[in-house]
Amino acid sequence: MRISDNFKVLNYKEAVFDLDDERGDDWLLKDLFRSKQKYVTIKQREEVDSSAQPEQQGKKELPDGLWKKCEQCNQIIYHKDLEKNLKVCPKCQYHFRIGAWERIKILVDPGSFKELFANITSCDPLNFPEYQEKISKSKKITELKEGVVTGTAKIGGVPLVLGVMDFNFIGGSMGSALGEKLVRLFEYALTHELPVVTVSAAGGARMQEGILSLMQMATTCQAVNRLAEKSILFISILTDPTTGGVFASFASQGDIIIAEPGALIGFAGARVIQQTTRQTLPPGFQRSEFLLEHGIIDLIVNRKELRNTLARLLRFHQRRKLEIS
Amino acid sequence: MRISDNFKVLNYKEAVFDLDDERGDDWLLKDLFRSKQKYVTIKQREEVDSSAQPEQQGKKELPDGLWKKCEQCNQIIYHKDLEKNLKVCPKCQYHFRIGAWERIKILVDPGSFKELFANITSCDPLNFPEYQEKISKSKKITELKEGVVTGTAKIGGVPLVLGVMDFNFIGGSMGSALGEKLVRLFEYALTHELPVVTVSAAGGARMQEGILSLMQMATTCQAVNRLAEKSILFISILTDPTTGGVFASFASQGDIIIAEPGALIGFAGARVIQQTTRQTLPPGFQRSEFLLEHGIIDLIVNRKELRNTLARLLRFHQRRKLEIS
Amino acid sequence: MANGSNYNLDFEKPLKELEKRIEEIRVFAEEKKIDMSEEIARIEDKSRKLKKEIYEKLTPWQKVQIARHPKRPTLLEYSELIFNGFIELHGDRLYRDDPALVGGLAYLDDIPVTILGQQKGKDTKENIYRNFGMPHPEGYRKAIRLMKQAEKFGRPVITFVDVAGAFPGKEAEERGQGEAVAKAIMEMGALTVPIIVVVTGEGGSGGALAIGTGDRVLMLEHAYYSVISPEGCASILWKNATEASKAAEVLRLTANDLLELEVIDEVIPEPLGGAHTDPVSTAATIKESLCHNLWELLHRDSQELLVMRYNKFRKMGRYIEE
Amino acid sequence: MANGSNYNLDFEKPLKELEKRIEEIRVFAEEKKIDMSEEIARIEDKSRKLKKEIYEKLTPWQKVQIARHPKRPTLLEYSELIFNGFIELHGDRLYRDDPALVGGLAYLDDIPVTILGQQKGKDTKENIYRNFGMPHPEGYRKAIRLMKQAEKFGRPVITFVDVAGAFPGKEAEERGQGEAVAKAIMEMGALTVPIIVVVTGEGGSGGALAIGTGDRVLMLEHAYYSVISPEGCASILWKNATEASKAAEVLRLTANDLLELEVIDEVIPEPLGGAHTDPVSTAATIKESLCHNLWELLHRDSQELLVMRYNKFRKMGRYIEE
Ligand SMILES: [Zn+2]
Ligand SMILES: [Zn+2]
Repeated sequence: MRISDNFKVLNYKEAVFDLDDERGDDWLLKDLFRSKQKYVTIKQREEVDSSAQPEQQGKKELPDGLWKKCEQCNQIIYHKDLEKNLKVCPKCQYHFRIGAWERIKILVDPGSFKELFANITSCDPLNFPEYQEKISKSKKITELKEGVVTGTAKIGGVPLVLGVMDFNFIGGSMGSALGEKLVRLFEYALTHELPVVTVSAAGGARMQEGILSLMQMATTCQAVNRLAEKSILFISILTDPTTGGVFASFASQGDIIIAEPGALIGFAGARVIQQTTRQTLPPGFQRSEFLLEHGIIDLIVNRKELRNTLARLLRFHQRRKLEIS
Repeated sequence: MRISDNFKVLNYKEAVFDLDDERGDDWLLKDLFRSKQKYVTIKQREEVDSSAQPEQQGKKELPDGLWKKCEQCNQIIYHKDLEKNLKVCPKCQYHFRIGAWERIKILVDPGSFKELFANITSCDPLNFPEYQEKISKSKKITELKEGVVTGTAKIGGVPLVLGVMDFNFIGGSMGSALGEKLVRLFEYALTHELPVVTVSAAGGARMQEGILSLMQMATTCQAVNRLAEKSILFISILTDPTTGGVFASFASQGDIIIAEPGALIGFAGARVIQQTTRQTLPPGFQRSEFLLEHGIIDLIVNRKELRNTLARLLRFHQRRKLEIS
Repeated sequence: MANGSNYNLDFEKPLKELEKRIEEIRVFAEEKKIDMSEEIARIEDKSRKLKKEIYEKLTPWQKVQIARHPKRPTLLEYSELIFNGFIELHGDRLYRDDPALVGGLAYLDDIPVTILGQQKGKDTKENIYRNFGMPHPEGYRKAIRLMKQAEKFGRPVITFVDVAGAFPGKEAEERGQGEAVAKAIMEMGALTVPIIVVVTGEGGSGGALAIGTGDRVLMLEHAYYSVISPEGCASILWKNATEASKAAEVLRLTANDLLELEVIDEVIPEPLGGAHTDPVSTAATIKESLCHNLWELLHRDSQELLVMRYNKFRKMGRYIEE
Repeated sequence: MANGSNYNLDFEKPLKELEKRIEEIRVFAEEKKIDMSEEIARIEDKSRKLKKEIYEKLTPWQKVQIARHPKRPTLLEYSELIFNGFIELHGDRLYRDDPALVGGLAYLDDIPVTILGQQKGKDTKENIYRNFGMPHPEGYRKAIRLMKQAEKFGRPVITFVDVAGAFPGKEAEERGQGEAVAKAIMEMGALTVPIIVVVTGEGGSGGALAIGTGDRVLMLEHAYYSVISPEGCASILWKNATEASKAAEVLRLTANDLLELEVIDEVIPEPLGGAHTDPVSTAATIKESLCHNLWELLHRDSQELLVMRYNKFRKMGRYIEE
C-alpha cells in the first residue's frame, strides 16, 4: 500500500485560496488539522547514507514513534505533535527532513496528486560494486521505486506538475532513472503547458552510475531550457540538503527559488572545502540564509507557509489574456 | 585648416594586414615613421578642466614644443621623440592624453577618414552659467565643434564607423550634441552594416545641460542595443580618463572593450569615494589593470599596438558567407 | 542622514510656529476652561493659507529638501498602499542580495506586475543596512534579473526611483558599478514589456537613470531628478557646496522643469505639505496615474513599445545643427 | 601538484631503466672509444617494444596519471598549435577575470571560432595564480559571456576540458558556484551555434560538464571523464583513498569506456607515451578531428543543432521501465 492511499483519511477542508487573504500564515495548518481525528500514520524510516549527516547519529536513543529529539535544540517532542507541526520543531523551528510522500501531502490540494512515470527505476549500467543492494535496500525502506516522485497535482486550485525528491533513496542522488523521471516531467509540462514545481533533497550525482549520472545534470538543464523558451513557470524548492550536481543543475535554475529555513544548500561539501583549503567556514555557511544573503535564492519560506506561498505564486503566473478594449 | 588636412603630408606605406603576420608589434610604427621627413605639426593645446587632473599642473615649466616632462616618471622627453612614439613615454610607457584628430591619425588607414555630422554642436538649453563661454573656449582651443569627432574610416582595410572623444572639449563631457553625434554614428552603422569603434576620453555627463546630458546615457545605450540586435560589432576603446556617465553607458557595453595602459576608468570619482566612505583606495585603483583584473574589460593594448589589434579584431568579425558544399 | 523627528524643513518654520501657538492656546483654554475655539479656528485658517502659500511657490531647493525627507514614503510602503499581494524576491543570482534595491511581484488592481526600486531606511540602523538606499552593482543586477523575469512572463514593470546618487564606494567600483548601471539601462531599452518609471523622491544621476528608462516616466510633484546633486554642482561651479540652493535653480531639476524639457511625461500632484504628510492619498494618486498609463501601454505590442521607447529617449537632446 | 621534472609515471619505471642503460652504454662507449651502436640499437628496440606494450594495456588508473601529467599540453599551448591568431579576451563583466578559465578568438584554418577552457599552470607559481586550473564562478561566467558573444556573431565554440573538479573553496560557494555551473550548462544547451567539446586531460565532474555540453564531445585517448575523482570514490566505497586504482576501474572513466557508453563521440589518439611527449603531433590530430566534426556541424542550421544537441544528451541515461 502506498502512503498516498492514506490521503483519503485526512479530513481536509477544501481550501479556498484568496490572494488577498489576510488570515495569515496559520490558516493552512488550521485547515489541515482542524479536527483532531485520525492522522495518516507514516512509517518510521531509517536514514540511509547517514554518513552524510553525522549530527543525526545519536537520534535513535529514544523509542521511535513516541518521542523524537530535535536535532537542533535537543527538545524532546511528542511524535504526534511533531507530525501535527509538519515535522517542524515547535521550539526552534528546525525543519526535519521528510519523505517525498509526506512532502506531497503537505503541498498539494487533497486528492489532486496523480503519479506519473512511476515505473521508471534504476538499473546498474556499470555493474558497480554494491549498487544493486543499495537500490534494493532503498526501495524497501522508502517504498519508492526511485528517488523522485513525479506527477500532476493542484495547488490552490492551480494545476501543475510536481517532482519531489526523497533523500532517503540513496541519499537523494541523481542517477539516470531520477533524471529521466524529471525530464519526462518537464516534457509533460511543456506539452500540457503546466507550471513546474520541484522539491529537491539531494546529495548530488549518483556515483554508482558514473558518468551517466553526471550527464543527468545536462539532461535536466536542457529540459529546463525548453520550459524557459515557452515561458513556462518553474519554481524550484530547495530543502535540506540540496547539494552537488542537483544544486548545480536544474535546482538552481528555477524562475523562483525557494528554500526551507536552515537547509544545507551548496555545491562543494564543507568538509572537502576545509580539507582542501584549510579555510575556516563561517557559522551558517551554505545554509538557506547564507544563500539568500548571497543572492542565489529568492525566498526562505517556512514549511507551514510553503503551500500558501506556492499557491500565490502559481496564481500570479496563471496564463490569462488581458482583455483590452 | 583641419589637422586632418595634414594627413597627406605623412608618407604612409599602404599597410598590408595579415592576420598571421609575425612581424610583431612594431611594424605599424615602422611604417608610420619610416622616413624621417616632415611630421604633421600639432598645435600645443591647453588642458581644459585641469582641476580634474591635478597631477598635470606642473607641466608647463618647460618650454612648449621642444621638451616635455613625463607626467609619470618625470623623464624629460624631446617633443619630437614623444610625437614619434605616439605620445607614449619611451622610458615608462606612460600614455599621454591625445586629442581626437591625433587619435584618428594613429588609428585609421591613411586618407580613409571621412567626417560625418560635423555640423552638430552644443547649444545652451538651460541658460546655464558660463556654459556659452566654456563652449566657445573649448571650440577655440580644440578647433573642434564638439567633444567627439565622428565619421567613417578603414582600419587594416576594413570599413567601419569611428567616434573619437576629445578630453579637451569641456573635459570630454557628454552633452546633447555629443550624444546626438554618437547616436547618429551608431544609426549610420546600422543602416550601412558597418562595425563601430569608439574611443572614449571623458569626464562624465555635461553638468551644464542638466538632465538632458544624463539622458544621453539612455540614448546612446539604446542605440547600442540596436547594434546588438543586428549583431553589429562594437569595439569600445577606453583611454585616460573614461569616467562617470560615459563609462556607465555605451563605453562599457562594447562587445570587446580595450583600454590603454594606466587609463583612469570608473564610475564614481576616487576623491568622492574617499570623502564619503573614508576608505583607503589601493594603488592602481580604477586604472586599466584594475579593471582587467576585475573582469570589466577584455584587453589592455599599448597605443602603438592598438591599430594592429583593431585590424585583427575587425577582420575577425568581417561578415562573410561560409561556403559549404 | 537625520532621522524623521529631527528633520525640519526650514521654510516650514512659520508654519511650525503657528502650530505651536495653536497648541499653546489649546492647553491654556483647557487649563482655564475658557472657550477659545474661535481664536483657534482663526489661526488654523491662517496656518492653512500660509501652508498653501508656501507650497505653491516652493523653490527648487525646498523641493529637494522635501524629496529627501526621511519620512517620505518608500517603495516598501507603496508596495502595500498601491499594490496587492506583494511578494519580495531576492538576489542577483551572482553575488549578493542588495537591500538597497527591493523588487518583487504584485498586482496593480488585477494586473500582475513586477515592481522594483531603491529602498531607503526609516532609521539609522535600517539606513546602514540599506546603504541609505544607494545600490551596489548587485542591486542593479537584481533589477535586471527581475525585469527579464517580468519579460519572460509578459508582465509590465514598474520602477520607483528614489536615490541620492550612484554609491561612491570602493567595492561598488570593484564590482563594476559603471557596467552594471549601463547594463540596466541597456536591458530596459530592449525589454519587450511595458515599463513605467515613477520618480518618487530623489532622482540622483546615474543611480536613478539605471532604472529610469521607461515607456512612461512619471514624477511626484516635489521629487527632483538631476544629473548631479545641487551640492556637487555648487562645489564645482562656485567651489562652495553651500550654494546648493542656487545650483538647484540652474540645474532645472524639479518635476515641472522636467515636464517642460519633455524628459518626463506627467507630474503626479502631492498632498499639501508633501507626500510624507499623507502617504495614503499620495499612493492613491500614484495608483491612478499608473493605471491610466499602463492601460494605454497595454494596447501596444512589443515591437511598437520598443520603437516608441527608442524614439522617446532618442529625442531628449538639444543641440544645434549648423 | 608536483612539477614536471619530478613527476614520474610508476608504470614507466622499466622504460626509464632501459633509457638509463642506453645512456650509460653511450657514455661508456664514448669514453672507451668502442663501437656499441649495435648493442644500443638492440636495447632501443626493446625499449620501443616495451613502451608499446605498456601503452597498449594501460589501466584506467595509469591513464588518470597520464591525464594529470604536469607537462600535459594545456589550452594556451593548443591555442597556438591548433589555431591561428588567438586573441585572449578577459573577464566576466561582473566580478573578476578568472585565470583558471581562458578564452578568446581564433581561427581554425579559415574559420573564426571562440575557444575556451580551463587552464592549469606549468609550475607552482602559475598553478597558484591559476588555482590549479579550477575556475571560480567568475570563470564559468566568463565562459558564458564568451559563448554568448560567439552566438551573437554566429561563430562556433570549441571548449577544452581539463579540470580536476569543481573548486572546493569558500569564496566559490559564496559567489554561487553551483548556480554558475548550472547556468553554463543551460546556456550551452540553448546556444544557436555549433559547439565542440574536447576533453584533453582531466574531466572532473561538474567543473568539466560546465563547459561540456556540446554537439560533439571528443576525448583524447588518455584523458578521463568522471562523476567523481577515483580518490573520492575510493574513500566513499572503501573508506580508503589509496584504493583509487580500483575505483578508476569501476567508474568506467576512460575515453574508450565513454565511447562505449555513448557519452562521447570520438576518441582522439595520442602519440605513444602520451600527449605531453609530442604536443605538436597531438595538436595536429586534434585539429583534424575538430575540422571534420566542425565541417559536419556547419551544414546544420541553428534549429537542427538545438534539436540534435537536446536529443544527444536526452538519451544519456540507462534505466528500467517496468
Ligand atoms: Zn528544536
Ligand atoms: Zn615616463
